[in-house]
Amino acid sequence: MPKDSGIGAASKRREDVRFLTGAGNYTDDINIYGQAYVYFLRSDVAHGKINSIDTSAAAEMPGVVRIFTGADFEGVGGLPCGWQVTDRHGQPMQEPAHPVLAQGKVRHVGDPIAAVVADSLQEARDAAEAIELDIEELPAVVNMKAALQEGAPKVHDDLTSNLCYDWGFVEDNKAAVDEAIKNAAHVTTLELVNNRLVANPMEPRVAVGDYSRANDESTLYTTSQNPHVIRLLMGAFVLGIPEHKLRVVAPDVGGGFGTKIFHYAEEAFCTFAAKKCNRPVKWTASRSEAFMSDAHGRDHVTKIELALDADNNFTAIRTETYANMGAYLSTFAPSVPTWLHGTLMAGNYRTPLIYVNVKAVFTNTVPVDAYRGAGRPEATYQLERVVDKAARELGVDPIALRRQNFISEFPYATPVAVEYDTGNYFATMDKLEEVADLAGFEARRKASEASGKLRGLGVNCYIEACGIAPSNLVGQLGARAGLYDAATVRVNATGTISVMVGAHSHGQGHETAFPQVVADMLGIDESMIEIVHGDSSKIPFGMGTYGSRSLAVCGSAMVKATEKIIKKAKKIASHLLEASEADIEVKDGKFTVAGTDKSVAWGDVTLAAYVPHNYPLEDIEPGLEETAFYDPSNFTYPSGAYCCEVELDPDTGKVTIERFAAADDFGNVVNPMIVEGQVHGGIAQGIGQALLENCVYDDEGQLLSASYMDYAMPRADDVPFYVVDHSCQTPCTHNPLGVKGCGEAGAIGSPPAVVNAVIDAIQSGGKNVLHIDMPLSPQRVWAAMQD
Amino acid sequence: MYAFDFEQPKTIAEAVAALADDEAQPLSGGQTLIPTLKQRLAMPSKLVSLTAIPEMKGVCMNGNTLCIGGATPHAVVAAEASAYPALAALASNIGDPAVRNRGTIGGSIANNDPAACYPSAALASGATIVTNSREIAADDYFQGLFQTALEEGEIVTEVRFPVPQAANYQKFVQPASRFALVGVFVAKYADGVRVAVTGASNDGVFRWTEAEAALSANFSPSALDGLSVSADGMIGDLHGTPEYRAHLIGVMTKRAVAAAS
Amino acid sequence: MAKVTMTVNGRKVSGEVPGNRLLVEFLREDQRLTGTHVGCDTSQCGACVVHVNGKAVKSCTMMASEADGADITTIEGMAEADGTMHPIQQAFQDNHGLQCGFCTPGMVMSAAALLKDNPNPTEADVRHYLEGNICRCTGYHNIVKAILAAAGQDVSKIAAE
Amino acid sequence: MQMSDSREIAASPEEVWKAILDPEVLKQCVPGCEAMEGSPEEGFDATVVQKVGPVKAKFSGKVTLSDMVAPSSLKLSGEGKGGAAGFAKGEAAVTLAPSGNGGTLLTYDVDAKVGGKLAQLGSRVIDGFAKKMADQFFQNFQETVEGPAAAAAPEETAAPAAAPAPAAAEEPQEEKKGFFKRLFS
Repeated sequence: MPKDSGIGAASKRREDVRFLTGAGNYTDDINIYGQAYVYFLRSDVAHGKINSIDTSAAAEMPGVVRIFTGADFEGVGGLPCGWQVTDRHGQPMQEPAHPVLAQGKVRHVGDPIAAVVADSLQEARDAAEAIELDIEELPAVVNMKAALQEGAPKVHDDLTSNLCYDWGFVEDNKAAVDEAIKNAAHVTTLELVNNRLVANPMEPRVAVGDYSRANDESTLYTTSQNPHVIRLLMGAFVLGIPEHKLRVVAPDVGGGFGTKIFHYAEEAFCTFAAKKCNRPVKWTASRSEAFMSDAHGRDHVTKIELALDADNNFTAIRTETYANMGAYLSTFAPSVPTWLHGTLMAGNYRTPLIYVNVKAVFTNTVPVDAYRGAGRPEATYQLERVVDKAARELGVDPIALRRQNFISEFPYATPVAVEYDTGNYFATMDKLEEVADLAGFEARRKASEASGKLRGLGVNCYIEACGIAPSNLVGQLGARAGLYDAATVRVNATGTISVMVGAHSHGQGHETAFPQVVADMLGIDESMIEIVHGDSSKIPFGMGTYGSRSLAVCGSAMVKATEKIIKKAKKIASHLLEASEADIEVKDGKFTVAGTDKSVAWGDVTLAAYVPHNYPLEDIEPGLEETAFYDPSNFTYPSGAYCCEVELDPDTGKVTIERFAAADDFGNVVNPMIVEGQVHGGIAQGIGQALLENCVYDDEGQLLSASYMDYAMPRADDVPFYVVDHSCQTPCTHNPLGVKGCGEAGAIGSPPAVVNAVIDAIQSGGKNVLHIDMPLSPQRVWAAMQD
Repeated sequence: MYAFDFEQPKTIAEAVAALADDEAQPLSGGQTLIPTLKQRLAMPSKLVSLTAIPEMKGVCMNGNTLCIGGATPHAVVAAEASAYPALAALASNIGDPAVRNRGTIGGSIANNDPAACYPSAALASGATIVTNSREIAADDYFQGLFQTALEEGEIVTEVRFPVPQAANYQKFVQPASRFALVGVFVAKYADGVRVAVTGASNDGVFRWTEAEAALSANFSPSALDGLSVSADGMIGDLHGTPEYRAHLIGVMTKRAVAAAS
Repeated sequence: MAKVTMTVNGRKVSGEVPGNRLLVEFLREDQRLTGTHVGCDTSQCGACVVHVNGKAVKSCTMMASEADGADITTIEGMAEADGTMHPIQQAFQDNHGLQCGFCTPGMVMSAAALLKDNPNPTEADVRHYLEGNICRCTGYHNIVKAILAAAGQDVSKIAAE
Repeated sequence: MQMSDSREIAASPEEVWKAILDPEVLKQCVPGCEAMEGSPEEGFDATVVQKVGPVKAKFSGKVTLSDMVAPSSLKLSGEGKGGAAGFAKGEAAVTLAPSGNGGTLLTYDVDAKVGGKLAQLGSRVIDGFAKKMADQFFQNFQETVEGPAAAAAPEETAAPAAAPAPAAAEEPQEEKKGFFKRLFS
């Protein structure tokens, strides 16, 4: 039975009212008195040597406050990388400097060369055009394999090559994997491209820097998923501002999908320039600018081999992946193709031997970093595509082959170093077969064929590791930060509650879902609880929102802080009720002496805490506010099974998604409405990757898909209604809520389902096409069908 | 955007006078021009808006000819060109609803984007392009990629479409921009069939004369069997090779004929 | 600079604008109506949709001077004076038709224009009409559902679990 | 964009060679060229205005001649910066070979690229536009060297030799006299 409040209720989102009435407060809505505007002059070439930058004429232009170049940032830190990967030979990755403004060289189209601060944006742009640049274009490297060849132009002259690292995982397994593949009854090999994507949150990035001479304090308003992380990185590594003199605020943020995790040059610049100019400095990205300055996603080229024995049991997996880093290491880039990808290569299957090799490569392109799913979609795509291809080669049912190899006992330690705590892959597959009406497929296929179309069915599974994650573990893996989270529960005298959380909502509905948990624990109305997030000056600490971690990690901190509140409140109640603390129960907003009708209301306890006239002052302090930090002991492991049905027009190659169904296991669910919405959005992004989206560079490093005119965003008529189900629930065993995280599942599970379905459709038309690289545009599908 | 002045004349004569200034640029619906200006890809001294000129607006029939004022938005054509259903349908699928409320037929025809819809209708219909100073046959008007017979400062005040016996427009959209990757407009008149193709060629909209001959003899999809367009000179970009576009011309033409007949 | 006067959400406003002032800039910066958003620069995302004389228009692709004398409605003008949300706004909340909220003002304004033209649209009508409004969060499922609900249709069966 | 083509020109290789080194000829032939100054040895400074639909960009840059083997082959390279629009560059490997009846077979391999906003926003039209520009350049060149339809339009040969250089390349039809006829008549 659905509840109407608390955990499990589909509470309507309270944040919606401001968003729906135009009262949201996004960063670009912030204007500070006297602010100046910055325009970044960006490189038109992918690779070039800066011979000179002459700003003298530009500086004389109307409205110009000051022009900055790389020279102004000498002695200032570069943008740091937050994760160090160690290679197969025990050596640290190659880690180039990443200056705020280019120094000496430009390394990708969009690399900022100079920044003009002026009274208006138009004046800043006018002046930027008057800057005289002498940049000698150098040969660019775009293709990863070419970039690794002897004699290839180097993106960074001070590195030995364009290879960031050559990572092997688990290196000790390599020989055994090679042997198993050599001796296998059958090996299915697939070479594929995981296409480069641009995250494209609808709100472009914005930064507003402000500085107070009165107290030497800097404030940055920014479109960020993790304001504390920005405070730490920018303060400690770039600008040398101590945390207590630096406030970072992320107000309403219009979507992130990973690309607003990272610390960007423009944020550091606006903070720096506000102090230098003694004026607030604002930057708002245009969409065109976003395409060449937001970190991109994916961009892997992979060869995967799946070995099977004579009974079709998976015996080994070997992969070789080239992962594009772009021109610099974005904040968490090195972790994506390694620890967020290699550790997922077991998927849902009992494969005893796995070896993953990843070569991360520098190229003259925009840096690549985490985008919705980050590494896990890449892993799932390879695995679920190769399993599908194996089923086709072996002439067995793809679902049966999967079921045969499912992990069935938990906890399960994979050969790629993670331990799944819970899951039930049979249950989600059963549920999928039901909700997707697989039984009705053949009839639907016949109907399609009658209208001259080919119909295909694609099914796959996924597992993800999220709720990222244990600090001691990620520390061993090279993370330069802890990945716990924090929450403060501040109970006010009248019983209302402010919960300060380190997670940041940029569409996920924290303002609604988090209070549901606290309300449930205290038995009070959700409306009495308000979430405070996104402001480093109001919140003790936080690591932000990404990797489906908000509820699993920060929510757990909130639970722990609320438990502390309950403990203290019970003490107060026991005093007020003159009963033993052990006998006090919390229920329906009251503290009751067990087995009696004696009770005291929540509000009376909270009032007593702040007006301690009748209060156990000898035992406890007045006030009611608690903080907890939570560091989980493991990742969480959501899983599921997805199904896509497509119709294909053989005359044009055009694919339409006719049906899409998802059966997910997210463990416990706090707000099913929000969870379903997260899955819907993820599925659309996965469909986007599979059919539409592609970030393309030409061979000189010019970005060709740089606007919505060429980068195909999914629109309402590209997708159907989805059937989503999350009734299979195996709760996480190691966090107090039993939640697993749902933000990325859709984007992880859907691309292989779509591609599997298209291949199935083509096969049904009698063409033996076994693979087409994403996006499966009409042109590509048609061309594949002509061979 | 660079700085520029803005004028909104009320008559064609005033507009022509305003456009006589150096670097003055006519602004119709602005759905292409304004994004271009935002990118600073043009630097006009002045924009002369053509959207407040009553004599350039509206849809009417004159005998068997549908006349559309140059400043008539697509949405109005979609709603009011019922005498020429294929044209109304084309107008109702240009861009999106908000674009259709601003974008105009005159702006589209004057710009002659090689992937725009209207040029194919005008060419396939043998339309007459009326300007402030003359009348130009569509066959003479479209002169290649973004090129027309218009002189500097000359504005499209009206487009006149002879209404065909049957017609249809089939657009295969480019997945990102939703412009035509290939669009084919087929119009059947008493004296023959005209077929115009947009989106496909490096030279902009063009007539597929072989198809016209075949369809004039036999207006059915099967008349196109065996006919194909050469990929030479077709656009090749991220979304389609020249070969793919050439292939789509055949597919879309057949579909247009099937839908029209 | 030229003086422009228009009615915005029922209130007469005027201002001096340069020739290159966009309508969206006039609304966001001069009128401080920041509910209307800018999400792209090629006139495609639709976050900036407002109504000009009752028609949906992309305010980032119209000059402020072109709106001289016009009647403009923005997202701020949709709710009742007492704060009661417009039925479309309410349907978006009821059906979880928004997540980050950035595209939402444009979505609501487009939906309002659609329902004015077509009070009883099909799913396909809604999806086609939203061609010029991009949402990155919702996968459109709940947006389409919300608009059908706002049209008075029973949406309880849509993609039922 | 890459393309190759060839043209038969009714002038000797030596005459064609001479024309191709002449900035005045190049100025007439490069579509939209407003200025072309310099020498074959030092290169030419050029200003070119290009208009494609609503886009209008002014490029300033340099044209250089290299790999010169008179009168049989050379490379023409040009690169121009278009401000906010980005840049365009191209090169043409040109070979001249004597053909029958005293003419020249001019063969060219053109490679053209754009960068910056032009590449980001214009990819669908850039190739077609570049091909058209290349075609137009060599067409103009042929007409300039030969004089258009020289035999068919004898009255044009009477054009005064001292006629000033054409004012605008967008009206090439006004400049109908041949380069050599202008030089030698």
